[in-house]
Amino acid sequence: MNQVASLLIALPLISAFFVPVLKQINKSLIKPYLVLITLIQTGIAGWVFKEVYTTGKPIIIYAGGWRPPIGINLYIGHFAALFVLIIAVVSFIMAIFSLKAVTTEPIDKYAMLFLLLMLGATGMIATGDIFNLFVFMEITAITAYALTAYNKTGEAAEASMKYIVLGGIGSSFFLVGVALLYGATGTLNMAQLAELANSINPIVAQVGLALIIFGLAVEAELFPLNAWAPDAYQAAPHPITAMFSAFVVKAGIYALARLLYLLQKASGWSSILRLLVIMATLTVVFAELSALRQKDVKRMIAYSSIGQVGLIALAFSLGTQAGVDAGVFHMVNHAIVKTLLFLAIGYVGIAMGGTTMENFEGLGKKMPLTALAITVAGAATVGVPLFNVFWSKLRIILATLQAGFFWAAVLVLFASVVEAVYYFRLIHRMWFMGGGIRIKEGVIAGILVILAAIIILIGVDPAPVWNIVVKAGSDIFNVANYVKNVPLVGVGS
Amino acid sequence: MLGVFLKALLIILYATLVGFMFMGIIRKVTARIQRRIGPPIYQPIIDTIKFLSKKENITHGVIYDFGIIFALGATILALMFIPLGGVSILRAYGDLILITFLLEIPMLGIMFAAMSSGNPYAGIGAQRALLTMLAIQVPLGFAIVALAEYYGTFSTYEIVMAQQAHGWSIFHLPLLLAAIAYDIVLQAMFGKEPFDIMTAPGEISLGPMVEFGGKHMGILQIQHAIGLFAETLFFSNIFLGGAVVTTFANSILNTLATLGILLIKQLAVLLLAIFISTIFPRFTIDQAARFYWKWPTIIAALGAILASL
Amino acid sequence: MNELPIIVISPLVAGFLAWLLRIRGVREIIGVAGSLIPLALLIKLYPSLGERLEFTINVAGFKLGLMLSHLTWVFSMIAAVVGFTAILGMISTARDNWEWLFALMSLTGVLGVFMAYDLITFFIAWEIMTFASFMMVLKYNRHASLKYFILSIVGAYAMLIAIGLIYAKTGTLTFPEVSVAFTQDAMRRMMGGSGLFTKTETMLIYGLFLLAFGVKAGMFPLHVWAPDAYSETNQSYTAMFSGVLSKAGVYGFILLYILMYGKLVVEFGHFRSAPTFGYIIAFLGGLTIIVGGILAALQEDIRKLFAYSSISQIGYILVGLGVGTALSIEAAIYHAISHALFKGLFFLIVATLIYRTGKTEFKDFGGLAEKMPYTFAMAFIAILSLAGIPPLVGFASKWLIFEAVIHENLPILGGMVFFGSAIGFVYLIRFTYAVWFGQRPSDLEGTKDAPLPLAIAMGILGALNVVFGVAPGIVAQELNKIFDKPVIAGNIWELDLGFGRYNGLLLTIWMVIGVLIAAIVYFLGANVRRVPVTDTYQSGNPITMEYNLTIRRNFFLPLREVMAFWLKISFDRLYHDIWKSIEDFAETARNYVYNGNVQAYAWYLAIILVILAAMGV
Amino acid sequence: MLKRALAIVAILIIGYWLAQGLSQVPFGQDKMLVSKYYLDHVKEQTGAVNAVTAVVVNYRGFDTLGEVTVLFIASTGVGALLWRKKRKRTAKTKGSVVLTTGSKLLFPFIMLFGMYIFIHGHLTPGGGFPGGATIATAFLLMYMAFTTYEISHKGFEVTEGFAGMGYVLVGLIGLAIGGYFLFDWIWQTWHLGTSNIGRLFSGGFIPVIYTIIGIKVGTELSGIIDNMLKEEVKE
Amino acid sequence: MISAYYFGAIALILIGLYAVLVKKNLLKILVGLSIMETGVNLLLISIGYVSGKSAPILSEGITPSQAVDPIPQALVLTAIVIGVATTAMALSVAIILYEKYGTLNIEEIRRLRG
Repeated sequence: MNQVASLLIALPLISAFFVPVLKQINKSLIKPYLVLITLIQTGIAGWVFKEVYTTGKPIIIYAGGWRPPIGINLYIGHFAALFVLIIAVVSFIMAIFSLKAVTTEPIDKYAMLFLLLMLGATGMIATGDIFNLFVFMEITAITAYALTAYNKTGEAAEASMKYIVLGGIGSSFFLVGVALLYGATGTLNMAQLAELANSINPIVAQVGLALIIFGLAVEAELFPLNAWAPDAYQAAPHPITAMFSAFVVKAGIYALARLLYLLQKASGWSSILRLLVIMATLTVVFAELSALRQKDVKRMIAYSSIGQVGLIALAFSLGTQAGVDAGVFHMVNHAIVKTLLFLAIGYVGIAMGGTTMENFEGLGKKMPLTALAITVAGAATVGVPLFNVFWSKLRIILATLQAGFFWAAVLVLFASVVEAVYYFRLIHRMWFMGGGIRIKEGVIAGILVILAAIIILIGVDPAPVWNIVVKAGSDIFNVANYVKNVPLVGVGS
Repeated sequence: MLGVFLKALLIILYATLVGFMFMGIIRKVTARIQRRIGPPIYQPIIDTIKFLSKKENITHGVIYDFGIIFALGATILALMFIPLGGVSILRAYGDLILITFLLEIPMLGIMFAAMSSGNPYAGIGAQRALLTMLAIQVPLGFAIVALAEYYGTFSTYEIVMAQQAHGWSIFHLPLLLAAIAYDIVLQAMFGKEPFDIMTAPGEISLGPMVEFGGKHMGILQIQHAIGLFAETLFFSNIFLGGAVVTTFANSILNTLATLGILLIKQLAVLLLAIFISTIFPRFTIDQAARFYWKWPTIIAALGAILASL
Repeated sequence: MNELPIIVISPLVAGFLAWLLRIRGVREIIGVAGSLIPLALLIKLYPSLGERLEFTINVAGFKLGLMLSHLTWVFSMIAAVVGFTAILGMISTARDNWEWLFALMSLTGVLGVFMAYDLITFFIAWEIMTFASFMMVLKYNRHASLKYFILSIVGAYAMLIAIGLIYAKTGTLTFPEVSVAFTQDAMRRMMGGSGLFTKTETMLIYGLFLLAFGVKAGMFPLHVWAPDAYSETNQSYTAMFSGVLSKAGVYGFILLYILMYGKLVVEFGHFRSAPTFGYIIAFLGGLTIIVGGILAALQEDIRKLFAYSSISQIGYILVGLGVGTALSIEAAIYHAISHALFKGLFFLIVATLIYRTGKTEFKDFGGLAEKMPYTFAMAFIAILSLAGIPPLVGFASKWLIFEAVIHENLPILGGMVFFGSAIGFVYLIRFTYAVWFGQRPSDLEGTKDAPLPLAIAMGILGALNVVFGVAPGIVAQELNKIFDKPVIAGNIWELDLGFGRYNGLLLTIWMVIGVLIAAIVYFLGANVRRVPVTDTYQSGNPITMEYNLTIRRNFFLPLREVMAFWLKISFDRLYHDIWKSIEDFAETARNYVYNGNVQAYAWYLAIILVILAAMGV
Repeated sequence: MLKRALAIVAILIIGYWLAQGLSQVPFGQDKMLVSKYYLDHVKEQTGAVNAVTAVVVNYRGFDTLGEVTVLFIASTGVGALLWRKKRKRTAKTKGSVVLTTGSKLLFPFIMLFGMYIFIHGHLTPGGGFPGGATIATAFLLMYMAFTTYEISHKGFEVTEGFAGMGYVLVGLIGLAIGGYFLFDWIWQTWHLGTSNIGRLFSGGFIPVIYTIIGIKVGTELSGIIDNMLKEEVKE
Repeated sequence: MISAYYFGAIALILIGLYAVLVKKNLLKILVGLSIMETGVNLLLISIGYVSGKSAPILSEGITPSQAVDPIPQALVLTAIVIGVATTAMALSVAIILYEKYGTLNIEEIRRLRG
C-alpha cells in the first residue's frame, strides 16, 4: 500500500508528459490543469505526511521491487514527508499565482518545466541513492536553468548562463565525488554507504566527501559559491523565484546535510564541518550586507533569502542535534515567509509594473493588504517575537553558542541587525512615504493574508510545528536510525 | 504645643532682627572701607517698614505674589531646621542635605515671581542667578560630602555635638579645605562681589529684583535678612563648632550665652565676606563658572577625598 | 485560573482589537480597558504577594515563566499606572489606530519584562517592547527610529549572546537556577578551584549585559537614541516610553545583581565599599547625570529638553544601583518610581501643550500660565518634584540617593549627584520661564486648557507626586518588603536611616506655617493693582507688544560658552560615522564580490576547491 | 597573463589533490559489491543478457526515468527559450543533387538501424539512447540536405508526450500488478520469454521500454535540432 | 602509482576547468564544461574497469566472473545524457545572449551585478 507514495514522482511526470497532448486539445486549459495537478499532488503529499506521522515509520519505496542496495529506494522519512508537503503546497500556491503572473509564451512549456521543477525537488528530498540524488539534482538544476531564462530577456539569459556555468562545474565535481565513493565501497545506496563509511580509505573518504559537499554547496548557495543566486532570483518569473527560495535551495541544503551526517564516520569530517560553518557565516554576513542598499526590492529579498539559507546551513553544520532541529525549524519558517514575500513582491511587481523601490512608495495606501503581509513577513524575517522566525533564529543562536562558535553567533547577529535596517526602511517606505488611491486586490491578497496569519499563529504558539520539526530533525541527525529503517539485503560474498 | 509655636516665633523675630542688623553692618562696613560714613545700622529696618507701608502696590499676577510668599515661607522653614544652640525646634531633623536644599528653595520662589513679571532684566537676572547656583553647586556638594563622610552622619545637630567633643571642624585638615571652599561659595550665596553678577545693580538694575516694589520688596527684605542669618548660622554650625553652652544652671542664661557665641561666629563669617566683596571686582558669569569649577572644586574635592579615607 | 498571563497579555489583545475595528470611540474604550485590566489585577493580587505567584508554560521546548514578587510587583505597578495614564492621554492625542496597537503592545512587553521568570521570557518581552516602541517612532521620523532600533537591537542581541553563553554553560534559563549556578561557581572560585566561567567569560557576559541594559536605560555613552526617539513620537506615549520603558533597563541592572552578584564580586572584587562592577555602573550613571543635564539645559525644543532630562534622571537611578548596598538599591528603586511619576507627568504636560498649541520650540511659547491654569498647576508640581523640592516625591527619593551614596564614602559620585540636582533647577527654570511666563505671543491668545482625558491623567500623576512626597514611608515600607528587612526605618511619614532622617509631614506642616506667616505679612500690606506685562521698568523707554520682552532663544548662552570644548565631543556623530562606514563597506564589498562576471564567480569555485585541496593534502 | 598562471597553479593543486584521492582507488582491480550480485542474477532476474542494459532499465530503472526526464526537459527548455512568434529555416545554399538523393536513399536505412539498436538493447551494446540518437541523425541529415525540410512539430511533440506517458504507464502498471513502481511485470509476473534468454523475445519489459525511449529520444533530439536550426523572421 | 586512464580523466577535467577559468568567449567556456563532463565520464568508466575482463554481456562463453563492473557504465550512460541536456540548454541560452547583447564575451555580459 505504501508503494502508492511513488505517485509523488509518477504523477508530476506523467502529467508533464501529458501537457503537449493537452496543448493540442485546448491551449487555454493548461494553466487550470497546472493548478489541478498541483492540488492532487498536495493531496497525495498530505496523505503521505499523515501516514508517516501517524505510523511513525518512514515509507520506503522500492523502485522495480528490488530491495536496497540492489535497486533504488526512496526514503520518505519524517523530514521528507514534511518537506514534500511544503513543496506541494508552495507549488500549488504558485500555480494559482501563475494564472495571473505568467503571460509569456509558450505556456505549455512553462507548465511542463514547472511540474518538473516540483518533481526534481521532491525527488532530491525523497531519494535514498546517491547517484539518483545526482540525477534529480540535475533535473532540478536544468529545469531551473530553463525557467530562469524563461522571460527571454537579456538579463534572464545572463542569469541563466551564470547558473549553468557554476552549476555545471558543481555537478561535475559532485559526480567525481560519487565516483570516488563508489570506487571505494562498490555501492551507491546511502544507507549502505553510511554503514561502510568508517571502513573507507581515509584519503578517498575525505576527497570524496569534500567534492560531494562542494557540489551540493553550489546548489545550496553557500558563499562564495552563491554568486549565481541573486541574478537568478531577480531574473526568473515571480512564481519561480518563490519556488527557488522556498524549496529548490532547501532541497540542496537538505541533501548536503543528509550526506554530511550519513558520512560522519568518514575521516576529515570535522574539518569539513568547520569549513562549512565558516562558509555559512560568511554567507549570512555578505548576503545581508549586499541587501543593504539594493534599489530593486526583488533582488533585496533575494539576498535576504540567501542570508536566511546561510543561517540554515550554519545550523546544519554545527553537528549537534539542537542545531539540526533549529535548522529544520528555520527551513519551515523561512519557506513560509519567503513564499509570502516573493508572492507579494511579484504581485506588486505585476500591479505596479516593476519591483524597484519607487514602486513600493505608498503601497500602504494603494494595496493595504499586500503591504500588511509584506510588513508581517519583514518583521518576521528580522526575528521579532510573536512571529515564527523569531523562535527558529533564537534556537539557532543558542545552538551555535552551545556548539562553541561564539564568533559565528556574533557575526550572524550583526548581519540580522543589518537585515532589520533594510526591512524597516522598506516598511517605512511602504506606509509613510508617497500615497495613492486604493487598488482592488484579488485572490492573491487573500492567500497573502492567510500566509501572514500562519506566520503569526506559529509565532504565538510554535509548539505544534516544533514537535513535528523535532521528529524531522532527528530523522536527519540520527543516522543509526536511518540505516536501521532501510532494510538492506546482504549482497556479494 | 503652643510653646513650640511661641519659641518658633521668637526665633524668627530674633533671626529677622539680627539679619537686618547684619544688612546694616554690611552697608556700614563697606562704607567705612570706602572712606564714607554710611547709613546707621538700623537703616534696613526703616527701609523695610517704609516698603511694607506703601499705600499702593502693583502685581503681575498670582505667581508674582505667591513666589514672594513662597520664598519667605521657605526661608523660615530652612531656619527652623538649623540648630540654634539648644533652642531650635526641628534640629533632630536638621539634615545636611535637607538644609542645603531648603536654602536654595527661596531663590526658586524669587525666580518664579521675577520671571512672571516678564521683565527682560529679570529674565537675565534669573539666568545668571541659576548659572551661579550651578557653578557653586559643585564645590558646595563636595564640601557637604566631606562633612558627612568625616562625621559619618548627616544630622547637623550631631555634627555640632561632635565638634563640642573634638574641636571645630576647621581644625581638621579635610574639613578645613571644605570650609575654605564653602566660604567662597558663601560669597555667591550672599550675592556679594565678586559673584554678584545676578544682581548687577548698575548693569541690569538688580536683575531679579528689578520689578519688585512696595510690600513685595519689603517681604523680600525680610527674606533676605533671615536668609543672611540662616546661612551664616549654618556655616558657623558646621564649621565653626556652633555653640551649645551648658555651663550655667539657668537655661535662659545658657541660651543667651549660646546665642552670643553664635552671633560672634556669624559676625566673623559675615565680616570675612564683606572684606572679600569690597576688594574684589565683579566676575562675569562664565568667569564665575570657570573659577568655581577650578579652585574651590579642587579644594573641596580634595577635602572630600581626604575625609572619605 | 492564573491572573499573571492575563496581566501581561490583556493590553496586547486590547491593542489588537482596537487596531482591528477602527471605529473611533470604541477603540478608545477598548484601549483604556486593556491598560486598566493589568492595573486592577495587580492591585487585586497585592494581598497574596506573600505566597509566590508563578505561571509557567512549555512552549516549543522552552519553559516560559511569569512571576510576581514584591520587586516585580513594584515595577509592574509603575508600568501599569503610568501606562494607564499615558493611554488616557492618547485618547486625545492618538491619530491612527495602529498607534493604539503598538502603544499597548509595548505595555505588554514592559510588563512581560518586569514579570519574567526566566531569561527567554525576559528576552522575548524585551524584544516585543523594543519593536513596539520602535514602530511608534517609525512614522514620525525614520532616522530617529532607526537609530533607536539599531542601538537597542544591538543591545538586545548582546543580551541574547550573554543568555546563550549562560545557557551553554549552565544548561538552564530560569532565574533561580541561574543565580544558584553562579553562586556555586563563585563559591568554587573562592575555594580556589576553577569555576564554570572563566574570568574573561564572566567579564564578557557582564559587558554584554551592561551594553544591553545600558542602551535601554539610556546610559552614557549609549544615550544618543533617547533624545530623538523620545521627542519624535506621540507625546502621551512618551510618558510611558520615558517613564516606564527606560525602567526596563534599570530593572535589568537589578537582575544583574540577582543573578550574578556573588560571581561578579568574586571575580572583580570591591572598589572601596562598592563592588567594582557596580561602581562602573554608578560612575557611568554619574556621567549620564551631568551630560544629560547640561544638554537638557541647552535645548531649544521642549520635547528634547525633557528627553535629556529623563536621561539625566536615569543617571541617578544607576548611581543608586551601582553603589550596591541594600539602602542604595532601595533608593534607586524609589527614584525609579518618582521619576516615572514626575517624568510621566511632564510628558503629559508637553503632550497637552503640543496638542493645544501645535508648537514645540521654546521660541514660540510664552505666558501660558494664565491661559492654562490647570496644566500650569500640574507643571508646578512636576517642576518642584523633579527639582527635588520638599515635600514632593522627587525630593524623598533624591535625598535617599544622596544619603546612600555619600554614606558609602564615595565622594566623586556625591559631587556628581550634587551637580545633577543643580542642573535640574537650571533647565526646569528655563522651561518655566519660556513656556509659562512673560509675554504671550499673539497667536496663543486663544489657547484652551487641557482636554479632559489628559487632565485626568495629569491629575492622577500629580496627586501621586504629592502623596508619596508627604508620606514617603508608604513607598519605603513597600521597598523594605523586597529585602524583607527594615532597611529604611520610620513610619509612613518618616524615613529614618540612622545617620539621617526626613519627615515629610513635619516638613509640610512647617512649610505651611512659614508660608502662612509670610502670607500674613503680605496681606497686612495694602492691596495690589494688576498691571500688564508691558508696564515694567524699561529704563524709561516706553514699549508695546511689538517688543519681544522674553528671552526665548539661547537662554543659557553663557553655559554654552563655558562648555564649548566639551560640546564638541559627540558620540552621536561617532556612531553615525561607524554606521556610515559599514554601509559604504557593504556597498564596495558587494560591487566587488558580485561583480557580474561569471568567470570571477568560477574563480570563487576554484578557490574553494583549492582550499579543500589544501585541507585534504 | 597572471590569470593564466594562477589558473595553472590552481588546477595543478586541484589535480594533485584528485590524484591523491584516486591513487587510493587502485585501477583495474575488482571492487564490485552490488555489481557482483547483478552479474550473478541478471539472467534469471531480468532475462537480459546485457548486464548494463539490465542495470539501466531494470535494477536502476529509476535513474533512467530521470534521465529520460532530463532529456525531455532539455527539449522543452530549448523549445521554451527559442520560442518565437514565427520562425522558419533560413538556409541559403541548396544541397547538390548527389547529396539530396543520397540522403533520401539513406534515410530509411538509418531509421532502420536505429530501431535495430534499441530493439536489441537487452542483447547487444546500445539501447534506447543510442538508437534514438541514430534516428535523430537521420532527421539531421534531411535538415542538412534540404533547405526547406521541416518535421511536423505537432506530431513530434505529441509522440514525445505519449512516449513519456507510455514509460510512466508501464511503471504504474508495474505498481498495479506487482505492487512496485517500475516493477518488471512482463518478466516476473507473466514470465514471458523465460525459455529463450539471449534471443530477441526475452528480457521482460526492457525491449518495450527501450522502444519507448528510442522513439522519445529520437523525437526529442530532432526537436532540439529543429529548434536550433530555425530562426526568427520579423514581418 | 596512478594509472594512465585516471591521469587522462583528471587531465580532461582540469583542461575543462582551465578553459572555464581563462577563456573569455562564452562558447569556449561551454566547451570547457563539456570537456569536464567527458573527463568525469571517463573517470567513471575507468573506475569500473577490471583488468583482463570483458564487457558485461553474458552471451555465450562469458560467465559473470569474467565481466567488468556494469554499474559505472550504466551511470555513464545517464551522465552523458545529462551532459547533452545541459549543453543544449547552455547553447540555446547563448543564442539568446547573442541576440540581446550582440556579443559572447563574458566580460561584457554583466548587466546583473552588485
